[in-house]
Amino acid sequence: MSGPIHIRPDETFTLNVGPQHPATHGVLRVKMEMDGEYIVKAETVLGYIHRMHELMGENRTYPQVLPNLSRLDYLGALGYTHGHVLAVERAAGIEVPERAEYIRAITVELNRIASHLFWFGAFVMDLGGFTPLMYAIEDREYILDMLEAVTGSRLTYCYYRFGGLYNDVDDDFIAAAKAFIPRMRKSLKKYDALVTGNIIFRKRLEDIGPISAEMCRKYGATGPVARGAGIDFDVRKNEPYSVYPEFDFDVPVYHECDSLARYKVRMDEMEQSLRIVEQGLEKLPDGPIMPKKAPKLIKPPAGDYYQAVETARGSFGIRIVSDGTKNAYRFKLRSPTYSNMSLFDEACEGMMIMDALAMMGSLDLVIPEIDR
Amino acid sequence: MSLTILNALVAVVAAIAFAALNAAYLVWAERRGAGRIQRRPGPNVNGPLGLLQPPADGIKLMTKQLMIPGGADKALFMVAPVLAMAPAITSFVTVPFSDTIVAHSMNIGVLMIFAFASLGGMAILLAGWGSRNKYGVMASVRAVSQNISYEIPMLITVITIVMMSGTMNLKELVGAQAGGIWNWNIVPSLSSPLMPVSFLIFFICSLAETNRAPFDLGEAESELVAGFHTEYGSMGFGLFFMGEYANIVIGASLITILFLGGWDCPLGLFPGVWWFLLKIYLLIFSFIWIRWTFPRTTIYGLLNLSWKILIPISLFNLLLTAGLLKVF
Amino acid sequence: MIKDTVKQALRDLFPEPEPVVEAPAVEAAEGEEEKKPAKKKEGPRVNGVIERNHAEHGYDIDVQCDPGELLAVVMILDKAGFFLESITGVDWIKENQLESVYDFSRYDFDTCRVVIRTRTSRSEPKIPTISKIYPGAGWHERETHDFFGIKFDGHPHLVPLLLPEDADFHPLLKDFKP
Amino acid sequence: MGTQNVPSPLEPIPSSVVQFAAADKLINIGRVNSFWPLTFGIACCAIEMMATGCARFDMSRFGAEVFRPSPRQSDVMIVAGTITKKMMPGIKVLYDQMPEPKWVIALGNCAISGGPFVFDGQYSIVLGADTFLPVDIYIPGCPPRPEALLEGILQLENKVSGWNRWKDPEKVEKA
Repeated sequence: MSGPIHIRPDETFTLNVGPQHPATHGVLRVKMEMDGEYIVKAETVLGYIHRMHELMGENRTYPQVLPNLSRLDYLGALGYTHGHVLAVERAAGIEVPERAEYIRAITVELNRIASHLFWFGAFVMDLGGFTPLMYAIEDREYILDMLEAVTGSRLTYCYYRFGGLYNDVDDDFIAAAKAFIPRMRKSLKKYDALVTGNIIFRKRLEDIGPISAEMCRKYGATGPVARGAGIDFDVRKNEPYSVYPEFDFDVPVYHECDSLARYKVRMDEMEQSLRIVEQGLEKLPDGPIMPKKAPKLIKPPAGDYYQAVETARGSFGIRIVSDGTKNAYRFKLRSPTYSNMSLFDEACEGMMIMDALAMMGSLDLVIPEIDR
Repeated sequence: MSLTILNALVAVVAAIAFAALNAAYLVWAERRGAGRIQRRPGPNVNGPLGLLQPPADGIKLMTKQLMIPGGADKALFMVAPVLAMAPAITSFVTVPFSDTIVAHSMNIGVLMIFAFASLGGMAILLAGWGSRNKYGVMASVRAVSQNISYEIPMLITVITIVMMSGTMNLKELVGAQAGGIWNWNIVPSLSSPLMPVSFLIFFICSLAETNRAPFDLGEAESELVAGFHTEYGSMGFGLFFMGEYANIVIGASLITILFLGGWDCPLGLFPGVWWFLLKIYLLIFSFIWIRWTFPRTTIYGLLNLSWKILIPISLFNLLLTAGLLKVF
Repeated sequence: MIKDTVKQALRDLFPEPEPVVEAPAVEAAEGEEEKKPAKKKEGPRVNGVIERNHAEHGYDIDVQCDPGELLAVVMILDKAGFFLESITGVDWIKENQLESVYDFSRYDFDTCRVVIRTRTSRSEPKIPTISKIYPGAGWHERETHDFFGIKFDGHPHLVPLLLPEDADFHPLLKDFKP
Repeated sequence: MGTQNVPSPLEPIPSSVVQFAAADKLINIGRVNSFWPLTFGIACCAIEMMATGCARFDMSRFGAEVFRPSPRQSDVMIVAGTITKKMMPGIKVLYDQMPEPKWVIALGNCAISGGPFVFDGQYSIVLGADTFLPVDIYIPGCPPRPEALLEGILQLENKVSGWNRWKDPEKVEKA
């Protein structure tokens, strides 16, 4: 039911879904040309949280930039540090022991579940339901406790080192993770009953915010936004890296291209991540977590290297142009939300403001990752 | 003053005190209820069980600076909160808490309550328009269209009940339902088989009338910042808050009077005011419960629900009852 | 495989210089790779298509072209169904050149990452925009313009995206002083 | 917490003419028990602020869980995240729109001093909220734990009304 019945071009007013707005979950501003409730034209203004991580990548050595990556997207921070570490290992040719690879995969998947849970709570809060946010963040707190015991921080982790990990995983982490999986599956069923089965919720999302596969390709959208439009693209399967080929998990793809499809993709992904964590815990080999001759000073040979990683929001890429010194010559971060959000201006034309904000919630935005 | 004026004065002051006290402690009940539903304690530190929370909120709201935004229409801006609060409280005058406790039992009690209820919708329009804020205007336009489109099915169901019991005086309405649960209006009788359906329609409409979720489009927090009371600061916002809760109590008491037999006890033994209060608070808890479980509907979904579903059903029910009343 | 068809199509664009063909076999010995960059050091890279080993560099085909031919190359990739990953600017201050690197990738399972590099002079950098073919490039180009000052002529709305509206400085240039 | 040594309002401040009558004390305690924060998260600390508002750490015990989106109805502005030069005028406008009495909590290192993003080439962030806002409570951490935010709120309560909700454990042992 979207699309304007009649647009009177002369009687539009501009509405600022401004830097401070409950629905933008951060400081994103969308200047909307409105005709009543319908959006005639939208223009996104960014830069309100632009902290210039890329210049910091140039005037600091590789290990010094590690903490920056987790402040880029603080909901799924481990995925981003994983990308950075893999990129430098590929550039400098560092070997990573088997156990470290497995622990990295387990912690990245746990962090992906935590990020999807937070998105789920914030998304349903956008649509007016406040209670699922509390349940989702309650479950997320269990994951944060587990990860905090191992990494030391709740949100902005600095756990991976080039070639391995900061410290090893102890038994109560493994026990807690094993206990967490059945409890999480039970609450996933509860979310289905409470939210997915709810008719008001389905009516709010069915064929709202259609993003077609062609629009995804034209704007470079990846991750759940593309998988909700029928594109079977997941970097873990298309360009396998780390130990993901050893896990068998499938990539949920829905073809309806609307907000409900993107919602279902993320809910099924939580189940798949649980399967990965389960298999990871079973196959966890022992052994060292750092290579014997871990290079103290990392100086990748000249040339440029690209590494793509599947984070909770899409394919996050790092391009390191190195000139052989210990600082990167150019340190480019390809953030998935940047491309996912770039299609918002064209996608929300003619929609009502309620549907446009519901669609923005289904894009799962983290603003510092857009502005970098 | 003669006794009757004194009587009326005491009764009106008691009704207003009941409404104001209820409004304050319903805020506490809502936050505790929401806490219970969301697995968290809710305010429990200020006073035993957090009972001193509403006075704290009240003091804070009263002592904040009252801001009138530049360019706002001063008169409308000041009148709107008062207009939201006053009708809700004055309609307590005709609510019969028990056969003896009633401020002033008028013969046109039902008509008076609905006349004041429509004032509430206008107050929201004045608030949104007066505060000269884009979000406020959009929210008030939505809220007024919602109020109007949900008053119609509500009035049609009330007409069926008034037609059945033949009176508009609330006390006689309750009297007609006396004597146990099978006499209540909610139970389908020979002359009006569709009574539970009209109870449901009336319940949905009272939810929409008081701008409560899942129909809280007027105050859509996550889309239109804070809806029509975006520009309202301290006591302006406080009055809207109390007006909303007074409206909830009025809605709940109307449902109990029209459908659940007012102060009548389910087994017909010893009716009294406590049954009336028990039913009201059960209904209010269900309002709170609904608010914290359902997301918000869309504006077109809401209007379709009213125009395409509720109004046809309530009209059909009206005609059916009219026909059957002739027969039995 | 899509990689060969694309490589062939791109090669037709650069008929004149014999493209430096790196050992195409994937299991290129490590030594081979080491020797290769050493040789590339002396002369600036000639326009052409080089096939890279994915495990080593992270992409498969590396194209160098002039700003003029950029649109033609991007048209080939668009027809072949690639999507634009990102546009990166690099400031080669020693060679007094600004380079803009285009990353393309594919959605389906025979992945083939293509990198297109164009260089322009540092004094007045000018590169044609590709936002007519890939609307998503609009934001990437505005950001590269913010950080490097490369003017993408033909861009509908070349206004600072991440920097404040009135920003006139370009922070990622090597000679940038705040 | 970084509460400067502001003399507690209870001791008679020599320069102040007004002695705190009991009414003022009651009003302050009323204000203190219902801080309504402004929904204004900028970066990572906003996630910890929301976690504090949620089930496990529950700000609502202190009557502070009503996150009002509009500045008109909020008392405390919790600056949670990095303040960029582009965002600074926006924050100033939000602060001016809040009715008196209002307070500011600087949550996290970015709001206190620019945090991990301060380096010589930095052109885009403001070094701390106190360069343009009167900050009452500083809560260090990157991001600070939810308990730190709760302690910050309790310190703000003590600072505003001089009234302590619970006896200070150290003082109890000493006594």
